[in-house]
Amino acid sequence: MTFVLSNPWLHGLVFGAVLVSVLMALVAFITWFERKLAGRIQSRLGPTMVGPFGLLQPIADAVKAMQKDFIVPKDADRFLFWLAPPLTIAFALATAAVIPFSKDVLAANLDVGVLYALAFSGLLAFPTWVAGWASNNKYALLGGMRMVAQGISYEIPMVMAALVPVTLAGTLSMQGIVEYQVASGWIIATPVGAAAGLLFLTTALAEGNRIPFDIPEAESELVAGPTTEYNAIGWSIFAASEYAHSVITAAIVSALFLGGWDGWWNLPPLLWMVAKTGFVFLIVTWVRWSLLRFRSDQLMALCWKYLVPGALLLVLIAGIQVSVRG
Amino acid sequence: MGYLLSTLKSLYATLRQALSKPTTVEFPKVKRERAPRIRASFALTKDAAGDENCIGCKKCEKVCPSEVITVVASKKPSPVTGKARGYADDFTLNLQACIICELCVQVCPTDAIIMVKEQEAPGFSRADLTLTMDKLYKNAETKEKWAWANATVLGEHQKPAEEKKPALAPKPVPAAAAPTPTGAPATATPATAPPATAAPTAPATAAAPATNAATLAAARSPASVSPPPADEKKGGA
Amino acid sequence: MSETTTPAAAPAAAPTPAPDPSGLTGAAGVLPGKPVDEMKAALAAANPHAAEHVQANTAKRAERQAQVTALFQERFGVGDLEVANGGPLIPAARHAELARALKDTGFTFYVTVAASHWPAQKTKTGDEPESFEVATVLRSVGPGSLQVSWRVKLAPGEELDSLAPLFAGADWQEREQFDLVGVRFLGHPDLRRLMMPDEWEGHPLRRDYAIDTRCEPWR
Amino acid sequence: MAVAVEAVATAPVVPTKAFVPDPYLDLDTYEADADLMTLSLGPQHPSTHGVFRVVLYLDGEIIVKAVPHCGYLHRGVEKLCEKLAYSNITPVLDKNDYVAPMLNEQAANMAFEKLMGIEVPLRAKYLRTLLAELQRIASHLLWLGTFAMDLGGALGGGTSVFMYCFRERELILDVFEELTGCRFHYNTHHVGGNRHDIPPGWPKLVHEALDTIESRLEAYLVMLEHPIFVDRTKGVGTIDAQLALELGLSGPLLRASGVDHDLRRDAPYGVYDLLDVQVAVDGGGDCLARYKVRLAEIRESIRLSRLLIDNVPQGPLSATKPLNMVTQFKAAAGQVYVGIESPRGELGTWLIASKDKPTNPYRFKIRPPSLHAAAAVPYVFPGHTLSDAVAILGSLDPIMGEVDR
Repeated sequence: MTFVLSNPWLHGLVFGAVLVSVLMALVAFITWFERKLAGRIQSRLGPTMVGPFGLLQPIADAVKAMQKDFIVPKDADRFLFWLAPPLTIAFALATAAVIPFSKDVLAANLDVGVLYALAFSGLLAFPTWVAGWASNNKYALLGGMRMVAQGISYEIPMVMAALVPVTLAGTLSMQGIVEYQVASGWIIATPVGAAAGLLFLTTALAEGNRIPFDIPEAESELVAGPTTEYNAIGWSIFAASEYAHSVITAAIVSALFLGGWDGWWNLPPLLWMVAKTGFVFLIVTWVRWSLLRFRSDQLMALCWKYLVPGALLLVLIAGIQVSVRG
Repeated sequence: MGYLLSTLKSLYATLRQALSKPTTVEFPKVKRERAPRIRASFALTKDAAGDENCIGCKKCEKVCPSEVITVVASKKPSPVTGKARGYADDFTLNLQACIICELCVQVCPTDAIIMVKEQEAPGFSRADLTLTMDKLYKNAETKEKWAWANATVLGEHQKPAEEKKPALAPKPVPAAAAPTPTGAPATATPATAPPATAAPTAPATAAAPATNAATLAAARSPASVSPPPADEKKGGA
Repeated sequence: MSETTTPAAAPAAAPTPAPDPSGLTGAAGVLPGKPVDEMKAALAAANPHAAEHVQANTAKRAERQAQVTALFQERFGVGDLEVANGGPLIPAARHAELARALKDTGFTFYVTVAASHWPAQKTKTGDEPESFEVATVLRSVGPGSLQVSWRVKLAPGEELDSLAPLFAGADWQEREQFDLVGVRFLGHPDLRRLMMPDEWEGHPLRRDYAIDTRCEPWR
Repeated sequence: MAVAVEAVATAPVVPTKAFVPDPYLDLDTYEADADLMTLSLGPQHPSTHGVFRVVLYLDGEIIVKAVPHCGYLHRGVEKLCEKLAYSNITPVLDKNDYVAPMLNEQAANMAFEKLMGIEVPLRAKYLRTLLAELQRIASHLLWLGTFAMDLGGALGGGTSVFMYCFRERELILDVFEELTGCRFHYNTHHVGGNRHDIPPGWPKLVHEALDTIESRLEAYLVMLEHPIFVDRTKGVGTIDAQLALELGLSGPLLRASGVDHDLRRDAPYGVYDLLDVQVAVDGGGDCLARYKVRLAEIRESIRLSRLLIDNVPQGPLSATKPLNMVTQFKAAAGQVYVGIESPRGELGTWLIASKDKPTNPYRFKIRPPSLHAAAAVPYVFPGHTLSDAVAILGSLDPIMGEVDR
């Protein structure tokens, strides 16, 4: 066991395998949870047939998706068309490497953890655009273009919002930020931290193109955006990566702003981290089922006119606060 | 700022809906309560003496907008009264094209074809959805499956003003003699529990078609405000 | 929801149906309702302005009606408006002129155009040639809204000038009539078939179309 | 709030947008920045509410020209009605405007009665008016749900509003089921009156349904009064009064463009002359105005229905004997037009009867209000983006069953 922990390659491999399997199981559970929650919000029951309370519904969906035929449109770019889904799920899961689950339980204790996480979540726009381009469908192309525009333009306020906890904690490593919050209170408690947290959450919604920012795959306009031509396993990988991305962003938000695994009543730290991530994910889903959708030009206007200046202001305040504190 | 405030209001609205009881039920396990007047499927009735009501006049075949009813009729001595009268040898109703418009029920002179309240009649093959004569008669076995309407009741609802006779005292139906198939429209009891089969005792709704005509006429006359208690005549059983 | 009536208690005794709280006993029963004058009084109490609207309507409509009859009388020499027959017969040449005149007197709302095909037939007054009849309806907007309609008789193949330049709404209606009955409209911006695919031949709503279908069209 | 007609109608038509939509634009004369992309919205598209295809010519994401194609749902109803007897036409017409079937039946039967000179008894007229108002509530609720879903997406807030609207509409369908036995295609009107009389417990049921709808409507409308909704609908798809009148738009579309015209008040039929119908008019002419007008109409219909259900008069329900022969109703030669106010506008019937075949109509032309809503697409789409196009089409609310007949 110690040999495995010590050798970096083996450590990464084992921890990565454990992390991915846990995350994929979590994604399966989350699809059930979201459909039940959406049902309750819309005064209906949600899945009840398959298994007790419909718990086996995700497995049923997965089996249904697997046994279907993966159809590639006639003159689509076959290699890129096939490459897009694995790329999306890879980038979505990669960001999980740096999430500090508890004192020493994390895949990679990089001291540039925040930068690594934001880089990978920023990369998500690329495979979606590839999917849109490769499936030789006008709606998919439009969806892909919108995804690139939105992904890149919301990357900037997201990075700046993440800069606030980094400046307050003084370190780029996720574990470091959490230890700072253990020492001197959660960042969400400070006013600038709360504003940055809210801003980070909104931009994270846009990054994972969740409602109200789901312009790329706007069902009522672009049929299904870049994923129009995908069916069976292709589409379910896209859906899984979207859920995985929003869970991991919830984990990053709880790590950066809500104090990670810090908690009282000496409960195990891992439990605290999972509870906070679940709470943030609940809010994301709740927002998803109660808001309408922006138009793409309004989306850009909101980003450049309000979010970017706001983020700059917050970083300025955080900087002043740190320098005053000395 | 306006975005944030009304987002919170929307979130509150969905929270309130989430906490209230869902309105959907698990359909196959829990059936939804349907209206008494639901029009689902069809049945052919027999009169008090067990003789078929249908005289093969093909009025329903002519009136059907989507031409789903086909009737083959012939004149035969009646097994019950011995007199020769019209009978339908073959009566098929193709449920696949039927638009449930209730016109056939309305034009039937002898209240032969009626609708039944059976919730849904799923068919797994085309043959299931073509109601043949024996299926139609089997549908009429259990009384509480009968829908509310037959030609008399529908006629009562649409009776124009001038013909509105005051509520006749209902003619006592001699238990033995079978009412003539044509049956006086206003008061004859077109269908009561068939004596032959050990039909379950006629629950109140089963007697409904018999007493409806009378209560309807009574209710219609402006004098009486509340419908009179069910009149003393009960269908012979 | 309503619940059905409770089953009869004892079959032997005359089963008096238990009073169904929802009042939907067997659902064949009928709501007696109120006497008519009581109903009118209740509605009048709840709707004070109803009578005003009716007067305003009749006054405005009478005024419009006078304008229309005057218009038809002077410029088109048409005595009665033959309302029962769908409006007076107007020569095809003056169709657009009448529409323009009516639009100026306030009939700004384009309602519909209905073309019908009258095959040649021998009537008592000698045999009538085959003809097409195009009826047009306009309506005035606001209180006292009045509809006015007129008909034009066309020989087969004769063209009627289109109202699309006058009313943008006429565009699709006339395309539909061309598609289904085959009446061509002169000056229509793009007269194509509206319902049928473009390469469809024949006009479905003509009396001599699809006579040999399975079910003989006239039962 | 009613804007006098003369004031608005004579207002000069100033092209509000720099981009004046020309429906018959010749594409090769249009100098586009990049080459135009033709995108076909429909016929199989989540937000065309039925089978309707609009070929969009996009310059970037701005629509330059929109060419609608309809006819995918053409079933030849008018040819079929020429074969059917007068009593058989009603069940076929339920399927025309399948969101408000009561109104289709009423329009056709009023035309038959006018042609045959039958005077419908007061109770039947009363019941028809009441059923029309209840059906208007159900139809507008369905529109509200699909409009929210067009703006909110199938997996988001829009669907929540859609589910709530359908839950409320269910109540009205149950009320109709209590009366006629069918939830959707009722065949309850016939020449000379109605076929199903009111069961005794019905008023209580109607009151329950109306109270629940009114209380719940306030609960989730807060989700629609959201700045995102206002941004998506304000100033989008503006139709001014002049263009609306020319296009023959009617009903909520005309009233949203500022023209104060409602057949229920201006040319009353049925029992509307006893009622004081508050006509909601909003001068905006954009999607938001259409939303407000339809919402006001829901509230007005709830008020009218409550008033009507309490005072149902006595008397017979039909002026003609109950149907016993298919050739029972015969019409003398003549032509007649009757228009009524359906939730989408003026729904009319032009009926021609001939002497040689009195039991069938000679020509049966239906004037669908949705045809004019669909015909307005080339005048309204240009200058907007694709997501606006979806919002505008949702607010125009064409029902393809009615457009294509």
